[in-house]
Amino acid sequence: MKKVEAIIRRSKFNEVKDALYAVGIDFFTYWDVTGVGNEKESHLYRGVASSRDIQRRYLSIVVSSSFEKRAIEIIMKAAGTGEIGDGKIFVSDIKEAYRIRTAQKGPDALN
Amino acid sequence: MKKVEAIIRRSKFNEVKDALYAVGIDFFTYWDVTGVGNEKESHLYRGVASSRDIQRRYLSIVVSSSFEKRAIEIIMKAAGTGEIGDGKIFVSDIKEAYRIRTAQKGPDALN
Amino acid sequence: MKKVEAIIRRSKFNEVKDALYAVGIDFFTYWDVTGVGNEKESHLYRGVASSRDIQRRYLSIVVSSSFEKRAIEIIMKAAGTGEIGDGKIFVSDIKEAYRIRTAQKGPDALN
Amino acid sequence: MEMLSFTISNLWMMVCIVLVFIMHLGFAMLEIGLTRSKNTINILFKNMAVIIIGLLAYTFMGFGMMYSGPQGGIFHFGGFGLRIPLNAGTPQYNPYYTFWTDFLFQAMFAATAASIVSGAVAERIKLSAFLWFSFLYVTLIYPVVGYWHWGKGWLSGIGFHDFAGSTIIHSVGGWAALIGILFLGPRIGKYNGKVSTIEGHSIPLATMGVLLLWFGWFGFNGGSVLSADPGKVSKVLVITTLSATSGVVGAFFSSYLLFRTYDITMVINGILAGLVGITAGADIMGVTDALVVGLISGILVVLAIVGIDRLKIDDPVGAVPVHMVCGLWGTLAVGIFGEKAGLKQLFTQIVGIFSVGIFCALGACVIFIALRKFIGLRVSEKEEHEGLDINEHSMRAYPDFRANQH
Amino acid sequence: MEMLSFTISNLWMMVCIVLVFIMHLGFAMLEIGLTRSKNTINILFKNMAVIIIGLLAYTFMGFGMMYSGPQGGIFHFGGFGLRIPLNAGTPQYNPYYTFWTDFLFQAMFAATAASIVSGAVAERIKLSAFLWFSFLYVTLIYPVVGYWHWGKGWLSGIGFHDFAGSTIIHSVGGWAALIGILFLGPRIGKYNGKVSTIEGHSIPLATMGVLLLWFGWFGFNGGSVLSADPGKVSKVLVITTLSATSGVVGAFFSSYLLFRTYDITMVINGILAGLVGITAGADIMGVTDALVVGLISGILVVLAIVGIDRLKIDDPVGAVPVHMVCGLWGTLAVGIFGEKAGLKQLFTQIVGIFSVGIFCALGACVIFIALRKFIGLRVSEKEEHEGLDINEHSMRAYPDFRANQH
Amino acid sequence: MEMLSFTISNLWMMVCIVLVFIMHLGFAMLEIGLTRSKNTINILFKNMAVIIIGLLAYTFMGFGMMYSGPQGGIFHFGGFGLRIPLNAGTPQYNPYYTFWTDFLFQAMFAATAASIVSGAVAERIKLSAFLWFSFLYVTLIYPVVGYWHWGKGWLSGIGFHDFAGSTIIHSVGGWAALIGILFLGPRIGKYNGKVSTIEGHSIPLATMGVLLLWFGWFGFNGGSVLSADPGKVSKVLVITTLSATSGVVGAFFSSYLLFRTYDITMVINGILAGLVGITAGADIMGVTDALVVGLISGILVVLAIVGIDRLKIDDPVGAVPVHMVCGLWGTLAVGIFGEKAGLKQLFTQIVGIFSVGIFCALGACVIFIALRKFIGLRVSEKEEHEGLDINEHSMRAYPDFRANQH
Ligand SMILES: Nc1ncnc2c1ncn2[C@@H]1O[C@H](COP(=O)(O)OP(=O)(O)O)[C@@H](O)[C@H]1O
Ligand SMILES: Nc1ncnc2c1ncn2[C@@H]1O[C@H](COP(=O)(O)OP(=O)(O)O)[C@@H](O)[C@H]1O
Ligand SMILES: Nc1ncnc2c1ncn2[C@@H]1O[C@H](COP(=O)(O)OP(=O)(O)O)[C@@H](O)[C@H]1O
Repeated sequence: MKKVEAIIRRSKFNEVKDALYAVGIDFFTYWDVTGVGNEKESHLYRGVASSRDIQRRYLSIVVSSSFEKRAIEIIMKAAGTGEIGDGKIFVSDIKEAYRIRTAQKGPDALN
Repeated sequence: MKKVEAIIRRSKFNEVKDALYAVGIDFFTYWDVTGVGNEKESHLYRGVASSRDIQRRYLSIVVSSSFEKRAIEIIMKAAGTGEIGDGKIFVSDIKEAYRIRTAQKGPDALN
Repeated sequence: MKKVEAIIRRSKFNEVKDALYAVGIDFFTYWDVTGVGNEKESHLYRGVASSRDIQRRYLSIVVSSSFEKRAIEIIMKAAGTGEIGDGKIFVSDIKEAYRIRTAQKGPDALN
Repeated sequence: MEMLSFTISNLWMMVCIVLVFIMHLGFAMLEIGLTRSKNTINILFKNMAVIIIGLLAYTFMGFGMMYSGPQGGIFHFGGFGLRIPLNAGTPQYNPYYTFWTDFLFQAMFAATAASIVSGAVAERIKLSAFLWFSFLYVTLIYPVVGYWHWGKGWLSGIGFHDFAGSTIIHSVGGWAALIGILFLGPRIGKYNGKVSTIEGHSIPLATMGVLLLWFGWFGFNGGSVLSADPGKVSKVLVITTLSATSGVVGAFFSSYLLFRTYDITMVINGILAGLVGITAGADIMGVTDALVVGLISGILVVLAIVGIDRLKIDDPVGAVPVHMVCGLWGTLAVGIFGEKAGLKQLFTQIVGIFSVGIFCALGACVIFIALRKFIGLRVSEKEEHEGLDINEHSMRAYPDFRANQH
Repeated sequence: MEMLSFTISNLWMMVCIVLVFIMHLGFAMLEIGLTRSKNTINILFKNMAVIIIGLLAYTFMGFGMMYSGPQGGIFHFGGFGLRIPLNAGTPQYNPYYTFWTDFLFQAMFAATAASIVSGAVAERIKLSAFLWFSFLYVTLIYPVVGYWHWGKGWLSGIGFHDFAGSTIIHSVGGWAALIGILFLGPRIGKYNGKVSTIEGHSIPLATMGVLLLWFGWFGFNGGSVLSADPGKVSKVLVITTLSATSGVVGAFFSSYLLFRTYDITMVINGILAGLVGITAGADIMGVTDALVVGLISGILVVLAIVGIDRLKIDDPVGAVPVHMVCGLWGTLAVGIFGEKAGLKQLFTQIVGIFSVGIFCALGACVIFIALRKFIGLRVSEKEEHEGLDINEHSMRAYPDFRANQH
Repeated sequence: MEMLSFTISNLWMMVCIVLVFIMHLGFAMLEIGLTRSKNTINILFKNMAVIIIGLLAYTFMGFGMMYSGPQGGIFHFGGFGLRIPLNAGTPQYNPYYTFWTDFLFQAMFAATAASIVSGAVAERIKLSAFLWFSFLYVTLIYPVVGYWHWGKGWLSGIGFHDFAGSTIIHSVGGWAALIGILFLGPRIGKYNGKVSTIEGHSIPLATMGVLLLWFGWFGFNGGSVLSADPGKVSKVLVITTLSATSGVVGAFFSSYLLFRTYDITMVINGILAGLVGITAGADIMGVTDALVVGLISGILVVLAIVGIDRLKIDDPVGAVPVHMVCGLWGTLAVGIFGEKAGLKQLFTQIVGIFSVGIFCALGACVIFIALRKFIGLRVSEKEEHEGLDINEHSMRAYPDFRANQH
């Protein structure tokens, strides 16, 4: 199993979610993070300009290895705008997965 | 060392925490996330019903490999209700761990 | 590639960030988490004392393997105070990385 | 003696000015409470601007247009700026209040009419378009309608009754809100395929807003007696309170029966519904009338919220149901309940409703068309997604809190 | 002349009505501020409902029960609905206020008594149980007690003194709060093994609530003079302010000495303590009396908060310490300080405290027992864990903010 | 007749007391809104303490020092405690208000002066140092200056005009704020290398605070007429409103021209600027004067905010620009606009500004030096990083929300 972690624009989240649903990936977990990278958010407060790190959404999707490619392709497509700040995808190994409710293990536990 | 990541109901957090403490796992990190999965939270706002992704708690526990099994069993037991939405546990490898304060490495750094 | 995850004091974040920038690590993602560990935050509310888990900052930095050591050293130095609660660093493998904007893969995608 | 009674009535009117003023805080809190946190600064900015624009526009033109015209007229231009009479501070100006009190009370009302629009068009209108709209509407439309009735123009001549402004204030705001929404279209994500919800980001602030509006309404209706007459004013306060109360009863039961839920946003809209509904007739209704008028207002507001949503008209705070629908209902109710009830009065009320409605709707259309042409009405899709705060104001309303943005 | 003085006093009373009204916003903000964000909508809903229930119940029965009875009596039923006298708006009804003013001022008070309970039972009571309780308590219990004293019933006959309601309002609410807590038991997690803390989710809103309550209290006590008598009213305002002030001093030093911390929730409870404590005797106390009464109130409230917690009585907002304990203390203080101080008066005050206490406590018990039987008092454990907002209202109070739920 | 007019004026003054009181809520909300959430409880605590300290200090010494001295004097000690005259509640004390009203109105003003300092020194001052400072400043400095002008001391003798306190209240607070900031230095992170921003954590609360301040200002300026004179009071309300309005215009356009952004914090500071600016001359300005004075105030406040920031003087809420700069400007404006305009008056105003400024600045310096020596002024670096709430109060203001702490 693989863990696909995607750090995307918050404004693209709904499109990514819909696209993942469309191929049957309707199990994942997400939260909001702050991204340090090329894109910044510029603020102007009481006459002083500053640039802040940007808010992003972090998706953590554990998929069976066969789904890995598909998930990545879909996210790349749905999250991209071509402008700086589209985000990253990182892939790593998951040794084991359990569904708490049923104690199922392995790929069966994923959805 | 293993990283045990558990995505559980927020309402079960205290029980899980107490259970982990009982076996001496009193070092971990947690945060709140949103879960896309079988369970949804139904809202009714100004006459319109909608279902929203549910708030969950994400526990990240790095344990020495010998503790892995115990941690998983305990979480399975304490977090379970038998109803849809009990959550998942994912296990992955950790190559190295450091305690910042003492510069200790490996399993010694974990607690 | 490696994922370096550091759980540090929030009050040390700016120093760590500046130190990482100084060696050219200006790409990472962070969020706030709650830490269960040796340090607690003591509260006193309406006459009752309690101790709460402490708020911490979680940094997730994916670096090419050659940068791993440097990143860890820098964080160790900038985040440390020598007092209980300085935090931890965990290192794990990343199989693949993608930049959404350009579809670049591998270490090229990291910055 | 005359001086003392002048001082007392003037004092009451000054208290009412202060109360009407704080309604602007009520509107601001209600509107931000029922919208998303990414647009909060923008809405606050609009609400602050509307107070200023309302007061200034009224100072420079509105007061003159509204109150210095001939009896029975249709339009009047009263010159620019305030014409301060020599007897401004004496009972010769008016036995119950000074020129200054008169002006300030009316100016606060004018600012209110503009505030109503703000919530309906929130989360998608361009700031500059909104500011221009408010300025033009308060300068050109509101004082004309105000003159028709309160300035002794033609509507007052035919016997139209609108005590504190169910039509003259609330429907004037409500019509502009409706036209604005129609021009703008719904917020992104509200009606893609099916009707979805965009929940308000702070129910506490919304609730606070409504209680502050109720608080201010004591001055709004209580001051509309235009004197401190003990019997009249205190009865108006009771009638106003009872209608608000039964507005909640109406909204609570109708929303519970329809959706089986205890929806607090419906309850607070029910309060406002009862208040708007009684505003036209608070001086001529009895206790039972007030309870019935309020009850129906409460039911109407729920039905209107649902109905408008079905029609894919996206009104985040319910401004149209509250101010337009209940404003019209309250105006009609004057012909059905209370001292003046009767077919002839009902007919007059309908004439008033239609003439004001058509004039305001047309006026709002003309202004919106012009603004669409010259500066555009709606923010870009990207701005709407990311929020107006960061895009139009380069700030965030709650930078210390981690948001669940949507 | 008579008419003018009537107009003035009536005007002051109307101002006080408006001030007392906004106390409901104060209660709402204080209560949500000191509880968790997962129950915020529920508490707001209860607070809004309580205003409506209080006003309506008082209209339909309470006012008649409380004010139309014979002198010296124990119970009186005044018929349903408002009996509007012919002289409702003239000085013949009362030289200082109209019938309408009278009714509305009293109705706002009635709604206040019910608000007090809401905070104490928060975060675990079923919404329907609370609504029924409020309705029954305001309809059946409060007007009886009110009649005893302010309606010229037996308590007023024996010389009991309770100026603006330390006993008649605050302890009436406080007793019901205490009984409610005892029936409900503590919130899950409050006393498992050891006493733990459940911190309020918004100290700013709690603080705002208390300042709004103080603001409203100027009307609560100032209006209880029942005229605009300059000397009396302005002295009452000073006395009230000084007691609130020294209430903070008492609460600050006692909490600092006990816990070595600057606890703002103790400070704001100290304000309320001082206000409740002086409410019984604000008309007959001097400056020093007020300072002492307030100081003791402030100390008492801290001791009571700690003591009640030790007894595992879980009162999230401190309603019992503030309204019951300080209400009783304030009533007693009339026999110890100020113009009426004396053993005989002290004894009369004790009689009043006990008779009101027993009647209210019994009444509350009967109602809670009946409700427990018919609809149940407490939400399920799952609902309490997840929060009442999502379970009873299908909404969240702050959907845009990421919560640290606990 | 005399009694009636006494009752009316006294009634108005009591209304104004209540309005001035709620300004403290306004200050509290503004200050927490413009600072970080980790210091919120600390700021609220300071604001609550300042009300109490202000009221008590004024009771024990201030009122006597300020109002019982001889004409034309420089310093007077009036004894401890309130000296209640025999005619406290009658027109013999004063034809327009009772002793009690007089005292309470003045006491609320005193508390206001202390509130102003709180925001400027926020997020880094030690709580105990601030409490001692407030106590000493309100006891020793403010009443002396107040005596000079309102107590008929030497400043009033030379014809200095300061209607409601642009100098006597606002600049007194503003000078202390400036000196406090200079002693404390900037917050960590504000000027490391370059000027950076530390954004306020709740723009809604800040905006609410300003509207509440405006609301209270109707009482602040309206009450300073010291009677209910219809012409005078109502004109003051209009003049005050117009200046606030044009203050926004000035702040809006100047900040837009400088930064090309719609900065709501500048707009709300513009309101306050207009209000402070007109406070000295609200009784003697005409409509156009008010508009011009407000406009300039609005421009000045923006320039001052930017200028002060350039000088690395860290004033989180803009207390110095608003209260000191606009307070001075408003005082000067009395010599330039309105009924008293003239070189001689301008000169007198300058004398007043300087003498008050020097006395206050020196007084504040002495107090701060003493406090620095005995208890220290600033929290430790660690406390400042982690927030004052958890360190000085062992609590968090918003424990249920996940913070983006910085
Ligand atoms: N090496 C990294 N480790 C962790 N997160 C990263 C890394 N590089 C980028 N990110 C995340 O991805 C986001 C997008 O990257 P950014 O540099 O802004 O744009 P782009 O990918 O288009 O160059 C960043 O805000 C940050 O959250
Ligand atoms: N493949 C996955 N990757 C990441 N998170 C997942 C995955 N599957 C489930 N989750 C998380 O687990 C939670 C519980 O899953 P859910 O489907 O609701 O219940 P159950 O596990 O009982 O079937 C989800 O809300 C989601 O946060
Ligand atoms: N085994 C672990 N797994 C995950 N997070 C951990 C683990 N051990 C410690 N942490 C995190 O590191 C933080 C710092 O640890 P703590 O025990 O307080 O101090 P120290 O590292 O100085 O002993 C904790 O608050 C927790 O968030």
